[in-house]
Amino acid sequence: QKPITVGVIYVGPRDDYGYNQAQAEAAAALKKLPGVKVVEEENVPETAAVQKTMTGMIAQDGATLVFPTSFGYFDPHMLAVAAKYPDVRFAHCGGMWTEGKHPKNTASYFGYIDECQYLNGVVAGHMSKSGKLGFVAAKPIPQVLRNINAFTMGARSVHPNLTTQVIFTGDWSMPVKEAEATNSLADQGVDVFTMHVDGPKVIVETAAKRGKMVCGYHASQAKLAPQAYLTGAEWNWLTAYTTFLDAARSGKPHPNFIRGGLKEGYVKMSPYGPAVSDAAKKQADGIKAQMVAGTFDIFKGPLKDNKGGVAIPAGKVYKQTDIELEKMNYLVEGVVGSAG
Amino acid sequence: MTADQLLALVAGILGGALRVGAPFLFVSLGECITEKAGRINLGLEGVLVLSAMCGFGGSYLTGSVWLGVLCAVLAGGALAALHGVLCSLPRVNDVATGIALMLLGTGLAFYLGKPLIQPQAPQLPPIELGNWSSSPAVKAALQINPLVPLGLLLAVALWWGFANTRAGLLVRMAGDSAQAARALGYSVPAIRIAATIAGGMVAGLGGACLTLFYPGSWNEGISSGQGLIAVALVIFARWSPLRCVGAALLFGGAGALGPALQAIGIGWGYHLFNIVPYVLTLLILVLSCKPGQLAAGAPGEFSAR
Amino acid sequence: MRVDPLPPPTGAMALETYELTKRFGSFTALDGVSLKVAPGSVHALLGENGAGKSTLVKCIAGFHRAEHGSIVTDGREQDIANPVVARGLGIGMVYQHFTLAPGMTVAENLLLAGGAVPGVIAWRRQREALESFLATTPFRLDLDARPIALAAGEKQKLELLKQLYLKPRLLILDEPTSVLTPQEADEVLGHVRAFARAGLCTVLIITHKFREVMAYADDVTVLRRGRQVHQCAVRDTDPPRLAQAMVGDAQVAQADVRPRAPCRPAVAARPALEVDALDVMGDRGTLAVRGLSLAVRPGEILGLAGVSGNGQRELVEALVGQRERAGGRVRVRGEPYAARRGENHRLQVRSLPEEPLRNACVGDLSVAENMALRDFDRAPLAAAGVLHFSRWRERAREWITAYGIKTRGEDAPMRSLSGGNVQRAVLARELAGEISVLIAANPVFGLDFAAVAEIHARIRGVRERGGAVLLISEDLDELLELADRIAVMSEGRIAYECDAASAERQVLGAHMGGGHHAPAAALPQVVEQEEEVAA
Amino acid sequence: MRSVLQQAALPVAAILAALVLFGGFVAFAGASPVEAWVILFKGAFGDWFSWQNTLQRAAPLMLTALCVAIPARAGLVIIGGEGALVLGGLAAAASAQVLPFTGWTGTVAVCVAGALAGAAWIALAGWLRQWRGVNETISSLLLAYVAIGLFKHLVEGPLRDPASLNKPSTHALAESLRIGGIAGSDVHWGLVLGVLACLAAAVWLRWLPSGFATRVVGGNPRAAQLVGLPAAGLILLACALGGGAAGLAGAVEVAAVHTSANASLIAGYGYAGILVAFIARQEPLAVIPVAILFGGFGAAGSLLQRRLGLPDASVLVLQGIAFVLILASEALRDVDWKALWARLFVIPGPTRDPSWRGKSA
Ligand SMILES: Nc1ncnc2c1ncn2[C@@H]1O[C@H](COP(=O)(O)OP(=O)(O)OP(=O)(O)O)[C@@H](O)[C@H]1O
Ligand SMILES: Nc1ncnc2c1ncn2[C@@H]1O[C@H](COP(=O)(O)OP(=O)(O)OP(=O)(O)O)[C@@H](O)[C@H]1O
Ligand SMILES: [Mg+2]
Ligand SMILES: [Mg+2]
Repeated sequence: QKPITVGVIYVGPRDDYGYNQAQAEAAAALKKLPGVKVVEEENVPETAAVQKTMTGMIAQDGATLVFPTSFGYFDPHMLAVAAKYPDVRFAHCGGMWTEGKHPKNTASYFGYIDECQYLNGVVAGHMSKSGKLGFVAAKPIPQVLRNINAFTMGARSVHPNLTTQVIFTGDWSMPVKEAEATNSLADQGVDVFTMHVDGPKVIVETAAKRGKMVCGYHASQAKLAPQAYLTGAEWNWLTAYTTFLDAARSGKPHPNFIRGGLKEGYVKMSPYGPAVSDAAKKQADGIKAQMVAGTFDIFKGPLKDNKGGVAIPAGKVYKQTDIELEKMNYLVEGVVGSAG
Repeated sequence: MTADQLLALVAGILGGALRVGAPFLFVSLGECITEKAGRINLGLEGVLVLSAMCGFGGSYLTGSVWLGVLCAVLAGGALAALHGVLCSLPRVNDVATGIALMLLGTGLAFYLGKPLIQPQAPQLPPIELGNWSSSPAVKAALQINPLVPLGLLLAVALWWGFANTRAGLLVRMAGDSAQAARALGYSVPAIRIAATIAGGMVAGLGGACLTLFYPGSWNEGISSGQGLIAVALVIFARWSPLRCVGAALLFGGAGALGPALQAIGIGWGYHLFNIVPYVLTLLILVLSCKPGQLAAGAPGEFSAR
Repeated sequence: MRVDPLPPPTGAMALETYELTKRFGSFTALDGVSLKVAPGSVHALLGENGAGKSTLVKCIAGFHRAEHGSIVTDGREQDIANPVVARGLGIGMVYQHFTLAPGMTVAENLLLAGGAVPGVIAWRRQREALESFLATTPFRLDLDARPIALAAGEKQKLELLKQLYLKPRLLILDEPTSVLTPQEADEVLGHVRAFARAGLCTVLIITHKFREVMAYADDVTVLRRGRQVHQCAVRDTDPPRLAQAMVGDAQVAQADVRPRAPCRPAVAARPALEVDALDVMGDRGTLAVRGLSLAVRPGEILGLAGVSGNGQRELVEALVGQRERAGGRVRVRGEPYAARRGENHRLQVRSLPEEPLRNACVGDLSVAENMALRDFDRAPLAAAGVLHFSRWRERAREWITAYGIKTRGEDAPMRSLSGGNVQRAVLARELAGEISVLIAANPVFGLDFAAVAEIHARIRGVRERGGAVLLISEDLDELLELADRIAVMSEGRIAYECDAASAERQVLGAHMGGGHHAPAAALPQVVEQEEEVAA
Repeated sequence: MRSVLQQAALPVAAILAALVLFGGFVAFAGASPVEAWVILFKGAFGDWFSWQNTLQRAAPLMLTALCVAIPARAGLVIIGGEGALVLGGLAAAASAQVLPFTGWTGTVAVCVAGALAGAAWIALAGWLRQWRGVNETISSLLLAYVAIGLFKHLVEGPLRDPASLNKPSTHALAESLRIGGIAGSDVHWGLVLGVLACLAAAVWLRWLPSGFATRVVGGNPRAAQLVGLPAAGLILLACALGGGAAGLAGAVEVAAVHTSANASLIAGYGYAGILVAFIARQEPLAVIPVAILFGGFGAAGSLLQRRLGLPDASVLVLQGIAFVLILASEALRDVDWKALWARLFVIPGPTRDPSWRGKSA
């Protein structure tokens, strides 16, 4: 196989126990493959700087496959650079690549991590004593709302009266706000936490300090709080990375839009923590098996939103691949909070 | 809203004020010492971040949290010393130097702190003051950062010391009239450098609060501008160490307000809640300032600028 | 062998300097000055601005270090490396400029000045010590007041107290009376002389006022351009001779002849400047000027007398646009005047504020630019909306020559000029062209007498050309000499007004002091001396 | 020319010293200093690509630096340019939706809207100072935080384009309103705008009556009042011009880079501009090379990370060292070495000249 240079760009530090670390772990795995050279740059803001970094990787380092991993890199930055370098392949994490609208040398990959959040919810529902779950999130955007909803629905599949309280901190990395949100939720009686921010470390640690339980996100934070950590929703980006790499090296067309869940190996669950009850494990494993088999749909009617309206009418079933789900703008019944 | 929720809300905001306010307290006290001597240190943001990193690193490497605190204090003092010395040079502007040191401080902290993002370090043991209460919210709110009592003590000591000790009088004189200090044969640069270093060391304690107590880990977003805003806090407190305590609690409380309100389901406009402390400070400044007059309590050299 | 240390000497110090030379860069400020001050005497230092007086005393007080020569106290050569050493020797100095911490209390200022401040201050004991020290002095000051709230006279007393608290053996006073009223000056100098007479200390005093030299000094030394040109006992000399020594030119001494202001008949014309019921807020948030009314007619100088701190500064600032007016009206030539640029130009209003570098100039801009401040936006300095710097420079060069301004050139920053030359530059700018109203505040503050005479002549020139002059001064002599009418300002109001010809010093003084006190005791011999100058 | 060289000698020496120090730092981290220097140069100015990289990074900094430099000439220390920038970007994006213009008139209108918003925001700080006596440094800083909060609120709330799913943004600017690259390069016209703004500011301050009047106000407000200059108005004008520049920076970022207003706009250009302005000693003409230097650091930092595997923060360290040294080197300007030597051993006397302390910002 001919040697190839791959560029990976992170929006934050590589070792944040979170979003960037999940990407960096895949990049590190790529690095070990023969004939693959990886150039990386971290803490690249979503400005003209990232365009420059991409062009630099291409022009200065000879990269022919670029992974701009932050959501904000997609439009306009990656699209602008991709238009100038039609021979270079771009694979973006999370964006909505659309046939006809976006160039053929660009692609987007993402994982159905809401499946894992659903399972987090199931475990949390079993473990919670107060019936109150907490979700610390950055912003009310579809990806986040989908996770909150999946988590809540998972929990309410155990106890229909459970509620999830959401706090939006306003940005992807705000350690003090995240800690404060965790504390506020704990004050209100929340006893199981999960989150969707770039670096979950602070939330995991704070929840553990307050004697609460926590379900992780992005990567495994089990090491940070072995007792409090129940399980977690993790990315497994290597699957996506190697798909693009193989296509690039063998000259096959660029896979423009790839998605996958537990079944495809894009996401995975952290191993259960010591505190998780057998009942929880049993139910979660059961649902996970259905998910892997492709027989479990999270979002199906009838589903009410938390303002009393209808989110999904009865009879309607959304498959994970349904684009409609990537536009989610509601919180389901049982969530305390507002979607903006 | 139920009574429980209300109690939790109040406890949350109070506890938040103490938790979130601790770094504000130390940076504002540090800035207060610096400004009393007639110098402004916008670089406290750099000091805060660097000392946060060093505190965490010290605690992690030595295994002793108190050695970590010492590292934070020394790191803060060292960076502030640089500021103090540089500003003593002719034609060197302290606002610009402050911003440059902010860059240098954060740069050094991020650079040296790379291996510290992942590990966990020994943390400061909280002082449990809430054991009398059955409410977990109250209990949690009263888990006091052991540095906070130290900070309160320091505030009182500074307030007393500025009026009743030789060092306090000298610092105030250097800040009030450099001319007067020189005429008495004191070296104004030396006094200011010393005060700036002392201020940096106190601010270093603020850094220690961030990484060794709350939120209690090192990462590159650990400070959300507490060091930068210290300058405003001190003006808000009108250069009184005692009022710095109030200002820090207010900022801490206001910072805790947004999450606390969301926790009880008031979720609209959280970005607007986040700016409450700044709007409040601005309002108080607008109400307390009079055009054409020195702000009351301002060091003469500071306002002469 | 062990030598017993000498007991620390007390009492008045004998001071000598030998061939003292001090350079600033290539400029020689002091050139081989050998001064001799007898213990227990009051020794006056005279000299033009920039003669090196302050430099000399600063060398003695350890502020500067002379390149050559030596300083000898009580017959021993001393290496006075810094003010602390000087203080150890018993040398105390009151600087030309206030060196108080304005925001700290009188007690704190005194304590800090008192040398060894203990690490922790027992305020009760210290205050007792301060109270009892104050009791030994003739001055009364509230220990809890802050200098920021004190009048200039009180500040000067505090400066003196700071030094006296140290029980100095040599007391140096650099122009201590320039901020005082004549009465205050007499009070302060009288006490200082008494200290010297009592053998407590030797006094070295810098002043520009012959009256004070003649009344209070025993010996006098005159410096000119860094050289010592004259030294003798006061009783062996007289003001004309001193003046001659100062400027080194017999002609100039004549220039100081002060003709009494001619009694001019009141001109019937409408006043050029009318101030009606003016209210102005002071810095402390109270009314500093209260319902003040006055009028100045064309061709008239109205002198406004008063002890500083009675609203004069606020009045001037309100008139020239540096302070908001809280009420009342100001009219110039019958038109409302708000000190706007257009009005200044159309109504021909100019001003000579005190402290010109602070009030009338931009230190960082060049002399030429400062000279253009009044009309840079008009032809010929600007054309078609663009500034024409060559014309600015051209005119600045003319003025520099005409007013004898000493500067490196018209492009030198204003800050690099000496105080007197800044004043001249402002004078050149403000007196150019037609003038209807001139507002002058302490225009000769701190200047030597030649410069004073010149400025006075120019102010008279404005009057001769039909301008109305409002002259605010703390120097009664100046007003008596220049003004046609004199008004006394006290507590923000006009307390008294009279024709200059019929004005009596004592009456004016009484009204300056609020009118409640008996007239300050005049010093007959002082007045005599002054007459001698005039002769 | 000579004097320009003399002026530049100290900062250049300071940068060289910073590079040497940084070399030591790099060596400590186990990399080769020489290699680091070569890469720094290559990354910033080595070829046309690097130049484009540098210039593009420099573009917004010129404008945000003016937000500090122009008010500074009127005697104000404004550090809240970030607020003016984000609001400028927001106003540009919002106005693009309501204004009826298309094509280049539309682009101009959008830029004007951004500049006006920025101008209003900084003028508010100036107004608070003039009429309420609030320290403008502090108020502009506080206002920056407020502006950012408002920005986020509006972008994620009322002004959000519902189609902007996972990155809340306003509606994107129409294609015809956007600002493109200069002659096919990556460098957009914002750079030209930045340079023009710096030139215009320099001409205004030097040659036009109102600019000179502003310098008088900045040099000594009391003297300005004495000669009847409308100090308050000029201060407001300077604030508005500075804020306008920062607002324009925001508008250009939106029109040339982001195409819509979103949180990516909050990238710290406003704060970087403060340093640029101070290093340029508040001289608009000097802002241009300093901004380019700053851009060069950014460009070089990127390559440093990829080639040597140094952490991203290493360029922060380099910048920190360089700027600290440049600022400190000012102390050596027309220094009298003999006098300095003497001063080291003698406690200085009271100087009448307050500029000695160099505090006049
Ligand atoms: N701190 C200083 N640094 C540099 N030069 C100074 C300083 N202080 C004074 N000078 C120089 O001293 C000169 C005049 O100083 P000063 O204001 O004491 O004048 P002066 O002796 O009072 O003269 P005048 O009669 O004009 O009032 C100026 O030319 C100025 O350049
Ligand atoms: N710090 C300084 N740096 C440079 N030159 C100085 C400095 N201080 C004084 N000079 C120069 O020394 C000369 C003598 O100044 P000095 O202050 O001793 O005059 P003076 O006789 O006290 O004048 P005045 O009556 O105005 O107080 C001044 O003309 C000035 O040029
Ligand atoms: Mg003088
Ligand atoms: Mg003098």
